[in-house]
Amino acid sequence: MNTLYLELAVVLLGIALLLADAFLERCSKNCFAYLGASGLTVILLLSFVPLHAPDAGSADAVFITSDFLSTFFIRFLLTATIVVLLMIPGFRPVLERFLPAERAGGGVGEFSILPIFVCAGLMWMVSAVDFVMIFVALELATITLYVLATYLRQNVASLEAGTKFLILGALSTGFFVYGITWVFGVTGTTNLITLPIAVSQLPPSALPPLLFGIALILVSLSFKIGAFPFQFWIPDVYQGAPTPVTAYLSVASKAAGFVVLIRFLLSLEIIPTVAHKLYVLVTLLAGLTLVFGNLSAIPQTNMKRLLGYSSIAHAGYLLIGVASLGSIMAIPAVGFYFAAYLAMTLLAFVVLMEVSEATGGDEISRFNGLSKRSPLLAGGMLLAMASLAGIPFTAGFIGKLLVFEVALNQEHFGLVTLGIITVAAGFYYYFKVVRAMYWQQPSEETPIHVSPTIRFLIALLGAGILALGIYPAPVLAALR
Amino acid sequence: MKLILPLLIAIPLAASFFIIAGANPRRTALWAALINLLASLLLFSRYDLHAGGWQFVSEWHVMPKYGINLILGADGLTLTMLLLSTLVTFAALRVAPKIAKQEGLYYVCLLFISAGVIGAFSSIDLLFLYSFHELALIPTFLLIGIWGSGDRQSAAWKATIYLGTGSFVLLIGLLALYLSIPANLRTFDLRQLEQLSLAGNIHPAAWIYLVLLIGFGSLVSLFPFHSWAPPAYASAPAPAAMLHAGVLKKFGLYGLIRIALPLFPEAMQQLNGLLLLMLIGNILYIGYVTVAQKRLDWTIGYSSVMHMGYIFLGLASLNLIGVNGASLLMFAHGLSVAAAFALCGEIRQRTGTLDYAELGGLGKVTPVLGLLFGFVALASVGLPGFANFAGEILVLFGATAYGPIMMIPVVVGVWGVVVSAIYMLRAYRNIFWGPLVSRWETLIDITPTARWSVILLLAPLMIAGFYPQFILRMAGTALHH
Amino acid sequence: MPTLANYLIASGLLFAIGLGGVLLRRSIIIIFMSLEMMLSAANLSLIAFSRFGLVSGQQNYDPQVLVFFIITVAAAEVAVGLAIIVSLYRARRTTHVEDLDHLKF
Amino acid sequence: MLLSAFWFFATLMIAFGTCVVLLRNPVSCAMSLVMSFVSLAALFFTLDAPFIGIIQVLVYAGAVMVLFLFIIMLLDLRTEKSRTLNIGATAGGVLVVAAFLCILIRIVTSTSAFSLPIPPQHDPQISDVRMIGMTIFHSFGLPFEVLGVLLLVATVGVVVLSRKTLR
Amino acid sequence: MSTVAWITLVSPLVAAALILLVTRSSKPLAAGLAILSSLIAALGAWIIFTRGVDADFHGFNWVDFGPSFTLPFGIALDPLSRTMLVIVTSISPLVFIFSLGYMKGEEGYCRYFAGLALFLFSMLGIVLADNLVMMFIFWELVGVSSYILIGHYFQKDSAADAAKQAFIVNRIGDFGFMLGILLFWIATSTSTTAGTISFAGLNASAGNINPAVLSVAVILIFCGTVGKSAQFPLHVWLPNSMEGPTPVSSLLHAATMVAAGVYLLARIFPLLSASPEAAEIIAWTGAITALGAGLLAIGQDDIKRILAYSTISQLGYMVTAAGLAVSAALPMFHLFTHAFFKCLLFLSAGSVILGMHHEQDIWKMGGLKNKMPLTFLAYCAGMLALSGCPFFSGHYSKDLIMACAWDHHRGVFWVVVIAAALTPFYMARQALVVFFGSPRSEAAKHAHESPRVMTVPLVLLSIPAIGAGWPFIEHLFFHEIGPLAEPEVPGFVPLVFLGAFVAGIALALVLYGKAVKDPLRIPLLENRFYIDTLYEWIVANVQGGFARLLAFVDRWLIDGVLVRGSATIIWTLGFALRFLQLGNIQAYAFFFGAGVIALIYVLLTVH
Repeated sequence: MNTLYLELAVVLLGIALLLADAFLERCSKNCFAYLGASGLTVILLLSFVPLHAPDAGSADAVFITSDFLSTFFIRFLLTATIVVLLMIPGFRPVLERFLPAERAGGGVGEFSILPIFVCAGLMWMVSAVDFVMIFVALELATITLYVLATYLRQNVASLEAGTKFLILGALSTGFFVYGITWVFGVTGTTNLITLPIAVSQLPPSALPPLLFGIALILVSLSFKIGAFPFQFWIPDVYQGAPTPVTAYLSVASKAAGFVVLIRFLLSLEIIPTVAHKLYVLVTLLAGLTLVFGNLSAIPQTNMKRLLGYSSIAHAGYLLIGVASLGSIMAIPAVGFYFAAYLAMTLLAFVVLMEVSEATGGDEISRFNGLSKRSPLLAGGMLLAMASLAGIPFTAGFIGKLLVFEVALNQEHFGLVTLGIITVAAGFYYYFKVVRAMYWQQPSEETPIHVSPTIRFLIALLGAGILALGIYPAPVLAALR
Repeated sequence: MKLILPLLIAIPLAASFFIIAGANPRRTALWAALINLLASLLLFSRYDLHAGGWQFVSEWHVMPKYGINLILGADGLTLTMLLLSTLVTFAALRVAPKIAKQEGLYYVCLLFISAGVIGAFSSIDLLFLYSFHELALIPTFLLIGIWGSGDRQSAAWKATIYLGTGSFVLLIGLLALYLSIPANLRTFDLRQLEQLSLAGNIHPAAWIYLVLLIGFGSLVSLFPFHSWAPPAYASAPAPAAMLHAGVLKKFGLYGLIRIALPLFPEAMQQLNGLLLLMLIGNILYIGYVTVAQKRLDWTIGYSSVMHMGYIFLGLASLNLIGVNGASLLMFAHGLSVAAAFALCGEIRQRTGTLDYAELGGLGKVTPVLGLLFGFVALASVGLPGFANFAGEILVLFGATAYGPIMMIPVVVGVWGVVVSAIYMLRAYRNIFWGPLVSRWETLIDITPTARWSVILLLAPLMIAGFYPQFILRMAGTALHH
Repeated sequence: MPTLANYLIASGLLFAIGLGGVLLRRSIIIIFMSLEMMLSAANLSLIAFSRFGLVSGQQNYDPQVLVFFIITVAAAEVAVGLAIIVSLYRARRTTHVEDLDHLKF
Repeated sequence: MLLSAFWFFATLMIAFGTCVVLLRNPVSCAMSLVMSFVSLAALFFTLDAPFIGIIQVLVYAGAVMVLFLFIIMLLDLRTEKSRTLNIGATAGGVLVVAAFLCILIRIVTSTSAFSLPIPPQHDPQISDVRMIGMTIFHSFGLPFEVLGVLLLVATVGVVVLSRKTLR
Repeated sequence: MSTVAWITLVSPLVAAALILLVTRSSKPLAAGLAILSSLIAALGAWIIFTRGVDADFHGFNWVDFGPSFTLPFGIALDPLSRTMLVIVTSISPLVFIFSLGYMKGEEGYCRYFAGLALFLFSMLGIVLADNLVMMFIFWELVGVSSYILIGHYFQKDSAADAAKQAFIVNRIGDFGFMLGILLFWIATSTSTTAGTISFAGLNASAGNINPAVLSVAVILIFCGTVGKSAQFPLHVWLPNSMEGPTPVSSLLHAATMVAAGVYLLARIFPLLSASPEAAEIIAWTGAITALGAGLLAIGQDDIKRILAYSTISQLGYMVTAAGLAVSAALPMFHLFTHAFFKCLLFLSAGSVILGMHHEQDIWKMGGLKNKMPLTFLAYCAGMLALSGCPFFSGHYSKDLIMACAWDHHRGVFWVVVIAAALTPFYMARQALVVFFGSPRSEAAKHAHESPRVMTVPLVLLSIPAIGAGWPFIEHLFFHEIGPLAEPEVPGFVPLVFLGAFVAGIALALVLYGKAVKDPLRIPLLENRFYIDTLYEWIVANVQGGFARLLAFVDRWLIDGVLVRGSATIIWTLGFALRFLQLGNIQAYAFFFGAGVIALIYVLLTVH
């Protein structure tokens, strides 16, 4: 099946739901989340029929490819979106607290529909091989995310997050466009497939402007994936944005950014002069990101912010994998790490959402004695934290294992050493949450009621973490 | 038969699942431990000594492309350690006191630790050897943090982060080892690794051995990577301390025997000097630090660190005598230190303090406790009749056989025996001898439950002490190179 | 005749000015304007490149289309951005960046 | 002739651009941005890209800037409160901009290929609006569709964000 | 024969185990078992002795790694072990029986008898061991059982400390012993064959060990003797061990524990005689001990401590005898005689103490000869034997040692002679003060003779105490062990010895004949040459200080600086880093721009 049909289906689903939201006044607003989720599930199932790129003759073939990378990440994005959509009904009380609209649940509809469009954008992005396509897809996703991040417009934090996201995002877009311009100007193409050929024919004198362009493109990609020093938006936006949006940001858009980065690096790999410089740069970024993300997570007291820093930290680990693209195992490693990252991060966010709803805050101290109030939530969080910290038999461990294997394989001993320190730091700040949940006494004993959907999500993601940790072979098989 | 090994791991996990599902924690846990004990005894008796080598092997493919598979199997050494694990687990669960808060979680944690060590000892695949050991990390964190005593929080933090980091270093070492194999032969399977190194196909660099040594060393509290152990043991609840000091700690040594000895012969030769320095630190330095301790739990904690020195001495002697002595000593020390912590817990329950200054003369009111503790103390000072003595003397002979370099370590080792006598007898004299302090006049003697679980630990210790061959001929099967 | 270098430097200046605006001005609206300036600067150099990089004198229209897209995207971005700014103003009665420092450290 | 046109409009563009950054009053900022964009459009004309020039004027100088002005009026933003300007921040900003420019100029000047004159252009009689249309609908169909979705979502977003809420 | 030997060895262990496990409640049963086992042992010993076969019964391999390394467990029967066996087993039953009376009504009755049985077992093990490691094992067991027995009254601080001290001091001796074993093992091992630790093998290979190594090894082994036989400088524990019940002291001092050291020397006699340097050192150690202990005995007032020091001094004689390297029989002969009279002395002292209701200060006694005649007579027999009165057993053995000393080593001879003069002096002092004169306390006035169960052993023991030295007995027990011919010495040597005896007695009569309180008080002696004080100081300050220092280092340097320090550094870094996160958009934009510059710069510059 032509891979484009998947994106098309997603968009159509979105539009249909929009219309329904506009015209079906009476139907409950939660149903959009469920409809969207189920629709996406169908599409996810569809994605398992063998996909192929648009046939070479057609104009689309220039923009879109279909390889194991795109296929894997399309499924990845669909899964992430489904989970986030299923989170939304649980988030509804917050929405209604901050959006007192004329009619009940006003805004809930759009809130559960817009992610579908983001998903479409990101899907296009992961299968795009032309900067024009990448640009428009990226903007589709980003602009929608601006809206979602600012969604709670009565809420100061959400507004501030949205504004910061908007301005810094626009800034990086500017650099992105300028970078594309220069690369085009020097090579005469914006296409990742023809790019290496064009570059290989360049005279050496044309190298500096090309590198200038590449640097600017890397800047905006680093912004997307949150690599130091372009990670500054992440903690603030994550803390301010509505929890499902934060979850979505940290998983989906980061993944898309990484895919583009990988495609870009791979396309330039055959030109040794450039490739070498790029890998040095990426190694540098990886080290800085690792250190910043892990170390500055240590003193955090706000759970959402902590997860923000941890997502920076994991970007660092992923960058280690990207820096080792020389090894054939690198892409499977990164891909698997993302699969693991999806499960554990989303699980953490689901639990966080429930807890902050029950206790009315995001601070770690709100988790005190959670094990007594709701063993399920505590267990879920424990599992997520264990996986994030990289304890064996959880997905996170296999992820780290593969990443460090390729790193050693490429002899990035510096990065590995940093890895040891940062992992130690990771134990500290992830176990801070465990301590809160199990050591501390709860402020109130009343048990927390957990809705069936959330129970389902926790079970699903927890099972995912364990399954990936104990029997990772299938996912790895999908990545070759 | 071959199904028993996976069962050994599965039973505790299943039990903890039932406990979470709401079964009576203590009873379920005890039954699981008992079944495990019997099963491991069965295996121990069924092992075919003449055939030797790995037996009861069973495999599941997990990541065949990476050469990572779950392979369970056992040889004599494994079975010895399994016996140790199940014995200590059962005893630990039995001495566990009545838990007020979250009893289920308490037993689940203990069962997880047990399952972890059993898995670690019985898996032939290095990655699973590592992974199973890590199962114990979070339970330890919770056990010390929730039910610990004294300065439990900082102790739990230190132990957890230290062990986590140490084992991560270890993981890096294992990966490096894995990558040092030619790409077409890569595997984590110990059996194949040994064959490869015998065939001379792999020559891992010495630095990998160093990384592994540091990784394993920090799990075994090899000087100077020991500072997590004493506080953790001092503040951990008795069962946790028993499992951790008695069994879990032996994992690092087990790993070194399994990996370093066969795969790094040259490296071990080259870096032996370093190892000797470290273990002298363990014996002499830690020995005297122990002498300065003023509380029983700290004394035992430090002493368990000190005795690791002898086991390392056995490893460093790189010959049959020494390594056999080391494995015997692993078994012996596991039992004796477990018993020590059990009694430590009993005393703490009764008096609420372990400070020498406050205790005294308990021998009058709690004679049986005193008698048992006397046995334990004498065992840990290496008295003939206990396996510890046999192990130590073998280690010393082995070290002597290694050559003149060993002169200093051997002298230190023999002197260490005197030092351990100094602190253990001091502990015994201060707690059980001397005039009875009036506030302890109403103490009740040790309960039959605890008594019999300590005896359960001491009996094999003395059997192996009177007839060490009973362990040696099993453990020896692992060490034919 | 003006050379490509002239155009590039001109656009570069514009881009730099835009960046300067982002870095120096405090009113979010004006920062936003500066961002638009940066985008246009990119457009200029893109067109310049395409005009100067002619292959056998054939005008290549791809860059122009790209510029067209960029402008469209920019417009959309402006629309959303201004909406955000408006709701920010509604809630906070300010459009100054210094006032947005609740989330930090 | 072309050269003088370039210099004239380029100077104009830069000058007004600078005004945007320097002037205090938002309205005048907006106005000078309009001027700067108009001169930019003129530069497009000098590059034989009339269509883009026109779009630039219509969309940017026209619609977008009107939107800006409209918002400025709506929020009736007075001149920026003259706060004590933060020396460090300003210096840093200037420094970054300067560094960026230096690098850029060094690259541009050091590359010989950039100093060539404009190559002649054949058969300009085909109107380039038509050509652009062809290009868009023949080869850039897919991005164009995506753009459509983008606009739709943007609309919805704006509606959602600025929807009236009960107090 | 081997079964007999094994039964002899194991029966006490069985008894101990049974007492410990089964009969903790019933006192008579416990005592009965212990005594029974000791009698069985005695019976076995005499059977073995009378059969007089030399044999080495291999029991089982305690550790077995094939030819490369085995630690066997076996029994060696030879003249030496047979004689020693007889001594040990004939004395212990008497002590056991005596304890029946002495311990009546004491608490820990069963524990006491279990300890005795274990003690006997370990001693028998030492005697019968056929290799060094096995001997070391039982050596340690002797140590621990003495620990249990000395610490019998563990509620008393003094007793507890004494037991601890005894164990640890012995351990210090064993430190050398163990090293000696290892050294012998490695010295005898060649590239082809593994080393040996069996006495037979070692004594055979005495010739082909490098002399230097040999003497070092022998000295190291001798450290064991120094510890067990309480030679200077490790003698301090023996007097303190008097804290244990008196029968224990008698067992300790007569036949068992302290004798073990001398027995060890006799065992390795061929090695010892093969290395003159070692022998020299040993001889001097013994001589000094003999003299010093003799002097100290004068300064003591505690009836048992006096005897303790006399024991030390006599052990000095034996060690000297060994060091003279004439024959293994020489030290054994004195050990033999000494065993009986010293046991007798202690038992009678015990009976005195019981009669005095556990009063041990001799200056509180006096005039007991009428009140406890039997005890008095027994005591006299023992005392005369000890002080070397002609026709008493002690005379013969000592005389022999003197002669050999003159023959081999004049220096040692004179030292020993002085010691020989001291012995009668302090013994007579004790006898006069305790039994003659007038009672010096209420207890002394109402003292009474002890019950049968105690006096009978006294009487029985006094017979060997007197006669054990007579030539035919000597011949019976010692001719097999080694040549014991009186060397040719000038006529005056025996006279010197006799003179020393007379002088001692006379001086004692003069000084203590009518003394009411001690006429000569010598602080140096009363404070035991301040050696104990010195040791206490060392333990408290040197070792303790060292330990405290290391503990401090561990706490603050290793844990504090290295571990916590690095953790703190990381934490602080994190704490500092997060302040980059200013929360201000323009700051972020600035970092962003800076990042852009840096990125471009890196990309353009790296090669």
